[in-house]
Amino acid sequence: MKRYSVFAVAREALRYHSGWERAWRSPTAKRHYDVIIVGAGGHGLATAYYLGKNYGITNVAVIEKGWLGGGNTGRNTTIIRSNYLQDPSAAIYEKARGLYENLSQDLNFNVMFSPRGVLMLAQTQHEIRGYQRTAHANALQGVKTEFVSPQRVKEIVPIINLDGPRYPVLGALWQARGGTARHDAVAWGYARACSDMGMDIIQQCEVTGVRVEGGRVAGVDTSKGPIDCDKLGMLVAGNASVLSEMAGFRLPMESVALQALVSEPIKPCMDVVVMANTVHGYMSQSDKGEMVIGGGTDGFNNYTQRGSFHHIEETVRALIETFPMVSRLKMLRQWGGIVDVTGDRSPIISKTPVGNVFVNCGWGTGGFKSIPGSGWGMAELMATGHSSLTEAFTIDRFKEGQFIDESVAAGVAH
Amino acid sequence: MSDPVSALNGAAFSGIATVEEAGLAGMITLRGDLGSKGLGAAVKAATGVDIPTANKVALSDEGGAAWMSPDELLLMVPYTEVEGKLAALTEALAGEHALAVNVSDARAVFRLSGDGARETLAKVCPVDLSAEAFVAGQFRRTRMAQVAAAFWLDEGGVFTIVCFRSVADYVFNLLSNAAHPHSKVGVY
Amino acid sequence: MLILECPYCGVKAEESELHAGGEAHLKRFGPGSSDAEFHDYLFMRKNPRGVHFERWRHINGCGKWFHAARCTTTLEVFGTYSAQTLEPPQAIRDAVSAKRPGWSWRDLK
Amino acid sequence: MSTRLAKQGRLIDRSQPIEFTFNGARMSGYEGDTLASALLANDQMMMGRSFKYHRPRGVVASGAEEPNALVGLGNGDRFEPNQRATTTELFGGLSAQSQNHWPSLDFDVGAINAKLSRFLPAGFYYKMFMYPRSFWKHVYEPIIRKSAGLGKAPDKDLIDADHYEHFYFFADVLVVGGGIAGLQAAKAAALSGAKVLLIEQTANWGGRAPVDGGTIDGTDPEAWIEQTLAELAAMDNVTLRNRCMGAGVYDHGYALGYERLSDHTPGEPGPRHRLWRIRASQIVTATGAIERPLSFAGNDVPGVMLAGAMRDYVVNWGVTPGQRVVVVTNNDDAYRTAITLHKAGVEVVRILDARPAGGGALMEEARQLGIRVEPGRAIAKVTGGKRVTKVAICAQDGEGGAQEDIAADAVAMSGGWSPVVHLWSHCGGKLIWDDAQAHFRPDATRPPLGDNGAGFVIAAGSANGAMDLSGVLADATAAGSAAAVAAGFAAKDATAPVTSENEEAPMLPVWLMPAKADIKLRMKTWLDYQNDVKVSDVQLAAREGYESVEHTKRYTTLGMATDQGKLSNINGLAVLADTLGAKIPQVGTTTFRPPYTPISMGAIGGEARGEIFQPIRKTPMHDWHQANGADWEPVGQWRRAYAFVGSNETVEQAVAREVINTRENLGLLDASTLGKLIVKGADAGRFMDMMYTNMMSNLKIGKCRYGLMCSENGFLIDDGVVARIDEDTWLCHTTTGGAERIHGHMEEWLQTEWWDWNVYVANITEQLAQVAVVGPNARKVLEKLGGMDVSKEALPFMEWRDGQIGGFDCRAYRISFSGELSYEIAVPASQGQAFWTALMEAGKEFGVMPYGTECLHILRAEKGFIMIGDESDGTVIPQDLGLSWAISKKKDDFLGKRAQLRSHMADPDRWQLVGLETVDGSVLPDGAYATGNGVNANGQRNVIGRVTSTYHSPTMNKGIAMGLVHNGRKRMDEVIEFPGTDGTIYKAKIVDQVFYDKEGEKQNV
Repeated sequence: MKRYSVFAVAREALRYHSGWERAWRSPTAKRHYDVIIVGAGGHGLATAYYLGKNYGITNVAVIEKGWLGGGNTGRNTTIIRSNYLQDPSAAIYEKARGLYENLSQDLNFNVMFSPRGVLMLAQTQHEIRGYQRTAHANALQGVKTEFVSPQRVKEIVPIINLDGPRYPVLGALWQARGGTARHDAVAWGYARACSDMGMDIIQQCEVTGVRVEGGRVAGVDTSKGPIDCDKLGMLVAGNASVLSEMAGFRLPMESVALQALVSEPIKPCMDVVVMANTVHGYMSQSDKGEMVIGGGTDGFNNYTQRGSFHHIEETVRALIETFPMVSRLKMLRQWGGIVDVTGDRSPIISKTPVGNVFVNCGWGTGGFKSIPGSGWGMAELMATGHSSLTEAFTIDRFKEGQFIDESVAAGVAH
Repeated sequence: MSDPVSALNGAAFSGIATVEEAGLAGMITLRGDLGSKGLGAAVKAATGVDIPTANKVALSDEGGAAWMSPDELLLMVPYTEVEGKLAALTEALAGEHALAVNVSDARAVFRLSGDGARETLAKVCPVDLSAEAFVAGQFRRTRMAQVAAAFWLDEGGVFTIVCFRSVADYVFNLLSNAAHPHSKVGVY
Repeated sequence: MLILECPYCGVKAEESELHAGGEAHLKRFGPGSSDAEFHDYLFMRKNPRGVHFERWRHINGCGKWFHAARCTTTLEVFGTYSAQTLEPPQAIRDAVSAKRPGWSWRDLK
Repeated sequence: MSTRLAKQGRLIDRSQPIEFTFNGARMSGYEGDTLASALLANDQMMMGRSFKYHRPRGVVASGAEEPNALVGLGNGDRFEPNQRATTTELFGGLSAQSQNHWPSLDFDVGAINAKLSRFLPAGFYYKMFMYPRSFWKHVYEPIIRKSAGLGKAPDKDLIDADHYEHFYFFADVLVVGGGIAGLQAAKAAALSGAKVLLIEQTANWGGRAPVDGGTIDGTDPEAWIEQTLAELAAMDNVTLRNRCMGAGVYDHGYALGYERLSDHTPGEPGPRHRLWRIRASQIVTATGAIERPLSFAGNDVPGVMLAGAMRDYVVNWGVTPGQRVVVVTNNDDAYRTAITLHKAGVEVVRILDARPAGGGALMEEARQLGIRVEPGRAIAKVTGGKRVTKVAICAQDGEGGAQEDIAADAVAMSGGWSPVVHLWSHCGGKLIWDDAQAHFRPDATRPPLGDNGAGFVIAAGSANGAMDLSGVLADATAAGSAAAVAAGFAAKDATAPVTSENEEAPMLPVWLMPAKADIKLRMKTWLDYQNDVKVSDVQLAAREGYESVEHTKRYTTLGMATDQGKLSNINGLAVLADTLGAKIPQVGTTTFRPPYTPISMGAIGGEARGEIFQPIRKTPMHDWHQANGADWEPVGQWRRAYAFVGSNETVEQAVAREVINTRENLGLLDASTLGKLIVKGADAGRFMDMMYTNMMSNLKIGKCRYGLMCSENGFLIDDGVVARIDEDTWLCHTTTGGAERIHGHMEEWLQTEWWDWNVYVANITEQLAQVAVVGPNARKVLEKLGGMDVSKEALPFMEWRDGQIGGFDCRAYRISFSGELSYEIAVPASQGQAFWTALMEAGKEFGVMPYGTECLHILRAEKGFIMIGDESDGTVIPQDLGLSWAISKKKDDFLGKRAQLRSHMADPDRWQLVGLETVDGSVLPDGAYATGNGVNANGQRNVIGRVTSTYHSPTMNKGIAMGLVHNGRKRMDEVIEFPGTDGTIYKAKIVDQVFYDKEGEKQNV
């Protein structure tokens, strides 16, 4: 693989960039792989990458029905944080955040991880207690966060209005090393690295069936023909239910639309990510200058990648209340993604009733920030049969009544 | 007993439409079998009207009844007579499965009148308020911006709006804002 | 922004007047049921690409819960009906069959 | 130079001059000008700088598709960045600033990027800036951010001086676009009697037709437009709205209209924008077409303009962008521009027609006028820095070896026209590729589907690919009638007007000019003007494997600028397809998302700001609290007094005072927010037994019982005191947040599970004002007010009575959440304030003081009572809280019972509620966790418990707390450690959670 660097760019410039090679090959599928990963989104590609990097498993195919990174990886609001309350969540999100710190160097692809800091506003007494609880938990989980005063909030975010008539800002949970990254680049960087390890990324290839023989999967049928495998990993946000039914088991999950929007680009005016959960809105500014804004999910099953406009209205008015100047900006584009939501709104990363099939799904609104940690743990689970990062996220927890509920500390997962 | 006071003491605003708090009104929530003869008679006795059909209000000089749902009516009676009417109702309905409770103080009532009344309401309610679509005698429970509300239109072209007492301030400010003197839409 | 006709009051309500309540026709399992039965009752939800029977409440309206048959990929509404039924009534099933031949739900076709 | 012409300008009123400023310079225009036309009239061709290379940018279009001419508009609390000059109506005093440059438009340091452009190809930032790691956040990113972004951000303290509103409108047929197609479609639909709404984004009706010529029904288009408009205005089933853009189409016939009421008259009273929330049975998109640029080197130099736009400036505003104009085209339409310019006295130095055989009738007309036309020719390169100076001509079918240089100051280009398919596509409408016109147009067989599964959008006119006058009007007529029929109206035979115009020769797709342009030229050939995406960038992306159109878009940022690719998408797709050796339809388009052009956040937020941002619920005593020092706390939508703060004390001091006074004398709490639900019916008892974990059916009339509610999943969701009113009636108190939630919860079970049970529920929360009268003197003050017997005998603990107190009809409950002698008294809400006042008066001699929620919390914590939301958080079951006594063993079912039998919940080895007492009397920090030994498999400290409530107890003058501790009830007196976030380790002893009056004597006197 030709390494990327400022020198490479300069060298290529002299020959009008005629010498760049493909970021990833587009091979035709072999008949058999040790591992097939369904879904070339961030989670699928990261899983493949760590299977190769950590366990030397490189006879891997990553199958994608559309184009790689084209699902929720390419349509989220790129927030990265790990200030979660429950131990299992904090563990996997902090693992992910830590990996993000070095991901550009690791992949030799600039994913623009920007640890600019994430601020979660406390606007009720209940939220204050919730975030103070989270801060205490984080301290013991090795996650660096602190509860900061309204004055500190104003220093960090000059455009904020601390005393809106409805919900004054009473403080905030601050994670200085949280931030954002360039979402497409994460998928592309992993894809390039996987391809470089000899893995096959097969796009425009839809899985039409899963062949299960004697309680084990033998392979998958695809729009490009049958492919066999020893192990199968399913990482297909928005399609997990459909795929699992092909394999003969069901998942405790529903798919709903989540929406986001961006403003027109303006010069830098906000250097951090701010989340206001009481009024349901969050915002950051992309490197291009757009204000990137996200809100809540629809309440009904939906596969259209379109949401209802009243959610956009709720989010925007919340942000105008929190950042009055937003009122003079314009919405450039709105879009939706399909997220899978489980019974406790935490993901499932688990073995399945089908022996050699593994599933990673149900990230709800937390998918992007977890990609490297999710891939790391999923790879460990698939390679060794066990991962401390993922064990709490088993499917069985719902039977036992042992939930991983993040909503308890006012911290809505976004 | 001291004099009862309504939520806003008769506040009023005038723009493209006139918004007035109507003061205390006697109101009874009645749940039961709207098809039963006994209930029909009891309602007639209490309000002087027959049970209205779905999404309609029936009005008389001494009160009226609004169709809230297939098993619920909102009865309107003079404020000072609520307890008496309630007792009579309960008495009359003793035999059947029904529930009647006084909700007079749980509500705030507004009158919305003037040329801009339809447009004012159409700014905050997802309802077709054109003259063809919303006619006198019609009753609608819906969302008014961010709170639940119900309203009907009378022969005089006046809307009567009912909401919860605790949000009377919000609804008054909301309607006053929507009735801004320079905000006529010009379609109704 | 969906519109659904409430079968109780006949109002064509828009989504902001409604509250979505998830899969319809769930059978309650209480004490005496197996862990598996109880788990499926609480958490296992149909999540089809296509015909979905679901619950809605006309919350900013007559307050009644009702059921809807809806397509999750086109958002087409085949019909709405009473919440006091254990399975989709024949009329609704016919409406679905007319638009989505070959659909199935539990043991219904 | 660009100047105002002596004649022409159908939209301007030369008798109404207007003064305005651009970058501080005073300029003048006329009523009817856009900012763009006025700037051109003042020879201000250069209007901005590009995003990446900071190249000089001039206006290229005349409407919504403009990517370059963006300015900051207005001052102070009305400043707004990124306003399109082409859609900004000129008004007196307008002040505009150009964007994305420093220090000035003419001299911009950022322009260095242009010099370096060769080193900054598509996606260069993915390949560098990686070392050293820390430099990204601290060096590279700040530089990139500063140079990126367009307009200046509004001031950090800006509070929008304008207000906004929404408006719901219902129509049978919504027609978007007020050009001749929209007018004709609206007319056709309206004739059937359908209710029609016609909206037009600009201030003027008629669209391009008056500029493009021809005749309709024997008259010129302008006359036909006026007449049709008059006809529509006269129909009372038609609503017309200009300055109202169709912003988006959503599911089930929902559409957004973005009406700009006072952008052209800023400061005028009334709303600035009105967002129309339209629900239509059918939507006709008569949104017109957008001209495509041609891809030749230097096509971004100021002075290079779309041919149609240049024609608009001459005909509509009497402005010519140049004096010596070269016209370059692949179709006949551009000849209209040449002819128009010529007739306006502007020199058209050459028409370069890429088609080997040139054009048709229009070409002949141009030749007749003596304009030199060269078929098969192309532009090799346009030179000029801030203005076109020279055009190098070559053969289209070649590498670009220039054959002639012509001096010129403007270039009019036309690459053909693309239908505006955005609104058709927003909700899933599909497109087909039209080879003849070389554009995507709506595929009528695959429209967006409505709630009934049928299509609800119909495209009309040039938005549907009909490119000539007769075609447009015929298509519009059909579309209007079809929409009416689909909306359920009988079709009236609307007839399309008779038209005449020049026959046009077929256009020739030209995606690169010249066809074999070399890399040096391709690196200067722009596709996306604002984002600086060039032909070479798209080709690089394709070579690197970014083959999907979405990959290419995201890798190069093609089409991601504020114009969302209105000019660049098709040209970019064509280059991508060509590079991949694929056909354009195979490559496909990116997804069209709302809004059509950016709409203000203010309009989206609507009225919901300031006081009416969200409802604030107020109790009947709210104003009194406000007037008496209430320090407010939002609880759900309610406002409750956290404490009543005196003039010379802190909030903390006030809370302590309230606690002591309530314990020693008399305290009043406004408990009106607590939910009150009536449950009545023959089956009410069994229903209550299902809702509550306790047995409620056997509660005696006149008595009260504390009850718990769990979700079906087993978790504690609410608690409160239940009173048995009569044989078949119960009254349930819920938490403040619980009234609506629990009412809904009950209705849900009654309607969807036990619909055969005879139970009615009513929420009477707001009917009553409820006051907690608490403290040793509670009975004294009630007895002083007089009325019902409130003695221990007549009204024992945990019972209720109806009666009168001080003349107020009331219901008195003898319940206590504080451990003191306590009554809760409910009176009609309309009497609440009077009753409260009476209590305050009568209570003076007994040391009465009001108290707030924090005092309430401390009182209950001292007494060891749990608080929903503190001790419970959605993951806690009653058993954890030592409330097993409130879980009936006799009942074979209640909500949550089955769940609590699951292995994890039935496990005795859980965290249990205990009291916590710091060894040094200090206060445990809120939310602190207790640490066990070692770390878990993920390296996290093992924890054995956490604080759920913690306060300084004024009564005991020490810190008290409750917490959940692993096997806590078996570990009494054990001292455990709670690390604070400040590094301190707090040591606390596990004790009984009841700190105050363990025997319960005080509440039972």
